[in-house]
Amino acid sequence: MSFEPFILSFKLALLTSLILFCITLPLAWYLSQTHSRIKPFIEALTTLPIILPPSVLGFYILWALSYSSPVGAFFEDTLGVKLLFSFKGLVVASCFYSLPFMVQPLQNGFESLNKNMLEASYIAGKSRLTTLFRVALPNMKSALITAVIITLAHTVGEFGVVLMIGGNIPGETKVASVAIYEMVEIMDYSAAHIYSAVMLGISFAVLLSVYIFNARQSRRFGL
Amino acid sequence: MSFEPFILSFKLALLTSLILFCITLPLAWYLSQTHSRIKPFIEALTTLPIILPPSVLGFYILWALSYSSPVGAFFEDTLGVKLLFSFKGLVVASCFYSLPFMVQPLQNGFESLNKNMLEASYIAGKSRLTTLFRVALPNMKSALITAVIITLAHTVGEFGVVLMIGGNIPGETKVASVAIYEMVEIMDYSAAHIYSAVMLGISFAVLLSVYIFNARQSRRFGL
Amino acid sequence: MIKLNITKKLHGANGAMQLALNIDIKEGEFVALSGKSGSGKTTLLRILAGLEDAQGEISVADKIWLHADKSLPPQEREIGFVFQEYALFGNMTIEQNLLYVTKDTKLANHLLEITELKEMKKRYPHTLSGGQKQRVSICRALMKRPKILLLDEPLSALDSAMRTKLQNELLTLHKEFQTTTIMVSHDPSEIYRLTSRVLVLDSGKIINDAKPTDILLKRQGSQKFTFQGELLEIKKVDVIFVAVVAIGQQLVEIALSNSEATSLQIGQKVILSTKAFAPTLS
Amino acid sequence: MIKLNITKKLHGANGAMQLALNIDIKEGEFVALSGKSGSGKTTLLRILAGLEDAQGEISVADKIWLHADKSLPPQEREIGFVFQEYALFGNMTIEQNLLYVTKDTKLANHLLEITELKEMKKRYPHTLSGGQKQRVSICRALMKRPKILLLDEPLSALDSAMRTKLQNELLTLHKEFQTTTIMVSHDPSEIYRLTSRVLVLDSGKIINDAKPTDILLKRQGSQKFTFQGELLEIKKVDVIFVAVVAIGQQLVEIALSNSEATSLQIGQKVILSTKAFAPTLS
Amino acid sequence: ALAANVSYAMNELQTAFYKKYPDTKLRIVIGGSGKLSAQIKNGAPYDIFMSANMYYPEALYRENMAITKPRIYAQGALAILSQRPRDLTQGIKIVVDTEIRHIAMANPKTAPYGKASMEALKNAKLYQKIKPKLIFGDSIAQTVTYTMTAADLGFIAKSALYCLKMKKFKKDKNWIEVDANLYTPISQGIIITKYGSNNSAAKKIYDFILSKEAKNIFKKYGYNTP
Ligand SMILES: Nc1ncnc2c1ncn2[C@@H]1O[C@H](COP(=O)(O)OP(=O)(O)OP(=O)(O)O)[C@@H](O)[C@H]1O
Ligand SMILES: Nc1ncnc2c1ncn2[C@@H]1O[C@H](COP(=O)(O)OP(=O)(O)OP(=O)(O)O)[C@@H](O)[C@H]1O
Ligand SMILES: [Mg+2]
Ligand SMILES: [Mg+2]
Repeated sequence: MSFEPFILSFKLALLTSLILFCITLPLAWYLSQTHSRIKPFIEALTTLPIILPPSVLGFYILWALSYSSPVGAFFEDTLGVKLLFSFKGLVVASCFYSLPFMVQPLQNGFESLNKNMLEASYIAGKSRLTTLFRVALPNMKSALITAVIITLAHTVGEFGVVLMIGGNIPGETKVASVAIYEMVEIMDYSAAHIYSAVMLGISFAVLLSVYIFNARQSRRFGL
Repeated sequence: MSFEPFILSFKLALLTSLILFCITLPLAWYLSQTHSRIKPFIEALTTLPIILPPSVLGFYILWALSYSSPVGAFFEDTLGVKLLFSFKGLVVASCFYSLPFMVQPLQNGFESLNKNMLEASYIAGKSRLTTLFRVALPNMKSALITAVIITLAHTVGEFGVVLMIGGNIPGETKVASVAIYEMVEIMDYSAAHIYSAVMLGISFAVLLSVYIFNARQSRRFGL
Repeated sequence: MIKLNITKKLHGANGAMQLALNIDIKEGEFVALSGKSGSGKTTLLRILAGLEDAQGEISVADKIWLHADKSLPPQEREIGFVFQEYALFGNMTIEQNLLYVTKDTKLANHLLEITELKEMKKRYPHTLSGGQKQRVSICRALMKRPKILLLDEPLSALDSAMRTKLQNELLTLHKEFQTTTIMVSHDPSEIYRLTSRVLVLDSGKIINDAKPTDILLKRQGSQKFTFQGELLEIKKVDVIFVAVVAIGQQLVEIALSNSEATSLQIGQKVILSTKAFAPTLS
Repeated sequence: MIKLNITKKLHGANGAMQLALNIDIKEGEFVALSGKSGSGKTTLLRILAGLEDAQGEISVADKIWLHADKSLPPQEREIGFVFQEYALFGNMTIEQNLLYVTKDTKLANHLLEITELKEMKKRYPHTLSGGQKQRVSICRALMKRPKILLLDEPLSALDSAMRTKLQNELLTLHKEFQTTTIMVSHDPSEIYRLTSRVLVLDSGKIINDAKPTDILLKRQGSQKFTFQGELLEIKKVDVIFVAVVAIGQQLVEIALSNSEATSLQIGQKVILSTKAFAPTLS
Repeated sequence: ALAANVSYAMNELQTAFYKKYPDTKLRIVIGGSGKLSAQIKNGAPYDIFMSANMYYPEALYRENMAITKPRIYAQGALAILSQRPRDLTQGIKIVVDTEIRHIAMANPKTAPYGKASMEALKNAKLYQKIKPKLIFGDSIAQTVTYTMTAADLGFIAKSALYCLKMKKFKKDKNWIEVDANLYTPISQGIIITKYGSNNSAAKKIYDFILSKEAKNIFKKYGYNTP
């Protein structure tokens, strides 16, 4: 049994969550604070990536990123990054389709914050950025955990898009979900069971520790 | 072009969201109110359904629901319901794999409610149930919307599990996502484009109206 | 009517603190709960309301509310509660907040009238000022015509006119329905005006349980008038010194001799006394 | 120093209400803001702090804080703000709440000492009582040694001992740092003790702008003592009637004649006057 | 239930079948052979299973899920496709061309066409040289997609070239057949499932697919027939 697919999977999930977190943080923050008329449009747009079936979405991403499209050409010629059939491409695609799972809980969390608390931070002379990191985020731990956990889990489990634009290259784009899928396809059920069990085991351990940590934390704050 | 797959898709998504909402409401409520030691275990468990790739999950569900398993036998012999390769089965499976998307935002929403407000309702002589529906839920609209929207969207977009246990039977289990997937598989790209566009169009319209409605609502409450 | 004998561990201002109370309250009594900030007043009310657990026993009339591990749920304790932090239902208008408790439009209108909220009954709590929220919270607690009314600093955010008005209203309601009322308050005149008994808490224990008059009355009728006050200012007016003394919410100016003027310090608590001949009321 | 000329539309108690204020406040002044609940006090403070927008202009010293559409962000207005609803940072201990504002451990310890919170500085806001939260909120606002201090009923949830203590503290700090302070308060003696000017708001307009003495002082120095009070009770003691009158937070008992006893009604506002010979302070 | 690659020919097969049996209605379910066989194992309501290989039907037969021994109804042929016109007359050797950076083929583990492609490369002794260029599609359809978008060259089913979309591609410029000697023929098997055992229509279809008439149609779509 090879651990490579698992490592790839978790690397992908972690990277995706991290990047997505950085990207969506300002977006979710903006959405939670604005009353602009375009807010519903942006909200609807950010939900769209999960409407299409993953493999179909993968199909379109494949098109968009291939050299014949301007996006793909730009990445390859200007930035020198080849996205298709590479780990980098997987990260980009994962970020795209996991977007709603990160944005929505974060926005929710921001919206349920006590507004006076944020204002108190501004009055203390702290910038929006400081307020975001030192006041807003620490006071919405459970929203934060939901956002990250759902994104992580969904990225680990997703395989439609990954399979499509990754090309199933061992060590590069053959993540655990794709590996297990392949085993089921060739009816190598016993291997599939083992891999699934390992996957579930590791994930359960990770999830459990996060949730236990969270429970401790909220007890500390006297919630 | 046939609208049947779309109608099936939205029927499936609506039913799934509705059932899931009813099931997870008490669960999320319990999780948000308890400080029990088993809380992190339940939380971790409810997240697991999205860890496995959908088609693999589908494979296991296929097993579990087939006549050779006790679950499947029970449903068929005792309840007289055949779950595999039928719309009912799709609903059951969808509920299972969309579980985390409903539980987590709901739990979050409950946790960010003002505790005194709930207590005020108890003191007013209202039962937990009344409080849940008349005080808790209406005060966490955005969490509610997130839960329902993400579940709806994810169910509409999902095809791995659906394909596996539904068997792609026209009019019964051939939902839009499966239909589009099939078109891509047989390289009928123009049909795939049209179906995708319709799918995105309808979904965008639905999402947009929900978000606009939500924006109106929060303006009404003076938030 | 209310028999309460409970203990509970709290984090006090100086480390662990034991709330240990043994109180009997008669039916229809209006009890004031006073004491330093953090002494356990809110906690006591919450325990009475069934919102917080505690060791010990509570029985009300002939019903047992708390005994060993059995605790009557808040829903079945016929109480009204005004929270220190209002806790209004954000999804309901002011009117709906009241009607949620009991579908009694007449009573709701009556209460809203008294609290001068009638014109704004269709508004949502988020757009209210602090004092307006507090008034809604009081109205809501009264909607159930509760047997026992628990008030946690119910008038703290109100101006004195509104405060007086609501005090009278509370008194009227109290008399009308024979509600047993427990009110947290820091204002002695409010305590005197409303209540028939004061419990003073300190660090979770009752350090004083008396009639308001015993605690507040400074001088029994006498030929000599004596007031406690605070020296606020000494001004020189022409050649004489004038002291400004605050007595309650009123100020008095008193001519001082030179020596007095130099011996007194601003901020000092002073006793103002005068031989009074035939004080008259009018 | 502060020049403010603003208007803002609000939902008042009786429908739409226009907040329209034109105020000049001198540097180092201690201004009291008073007025009925819902008259716009909190809104005024929030506009000053830059938390709410308004039409008009605000300039402070020689800096423009608000002009047309340009508004200086709250971060750059050197203010301290005590919120009516505390608004503490839930993720930080009491101490961290203070140090978040300025990393000045000495000042933090000093403030926590004064407010009797020092022993509990490692605790989180969720476990605090109402009054404790309010004190933390005051400390936090003072941590920046702000040029302008905005206090929204900062002492409403405190017992009178703590209240007096903090009043003195606020006064000391005010004098020490020459802070310009605006405080919402409903308590006349507090207003008199602390402030040099009172603004009374009603329905968004200033209806009174005067010295506290002008508003509060009932009688200028006189040979005749006069107090306003409230008649609480008429008791029969042996053969004479005794009236209990509340003056401020003190009670006085006065012997009444039979005819007086029948003509007076309980709850009535009364004037108590007496010829005083040589009142003395001690 | 039938494998995706047969779907192109299926339209015409269907028309021909309806001509013969106007009263029998066909319901067609398309999917990956692996998935379909897993479903059949668990009682899917498919009467007939037309797989893309012999492996799945044989496995089903072994497990008594099929009532007929798997029979070959067509043999797929392998083709090389390039989106841009190239000189393809050199045959499979084109894969070593330095201009070619990515070569798409179906996953040799899961797809029969992938297995054949791999065999062909190995037999031509080219595999080691071009190993890093390979990208693997999940199915033949995905491989075609890769070929059309991101890869320079792809090993696909010849039958895929007969669908409408692909008519624009020219033999020798865009595609060529891979020398049939380089790989074992891709035999596609058909069975009647246990579910279809009592369905008389199933037998009709089964016979029709194996008939001479159907064979001609398969030939037209680039298959070989036994
Ligand atoms: N967000 C809001 N939107 C509209 N109107 C509001 C909003 N907040 C407050 N108001 C209204 O503006 C008026 C002034 O409110 P403000 O909070 O300034 O009163 P206040 O003087 O501080 O009263 P209190 O002493 O009760 O705290 C009130 O009538 C209130 O209902
Ligand atoms: N959830 C809690 N967990 C532990 N200790 C608490 C909790 N809530 C309050 N306390 C502590 O218990 C003590 C009593 O609190 P309580 O709220 O009853 O005070 P209080 O008398 O109402 O004070 P105030 O007049 O300031 O409202 C305080 O020292 C407080 O810090
Ligand atoms: Mg309290
Ligand atoms: Mg206010």
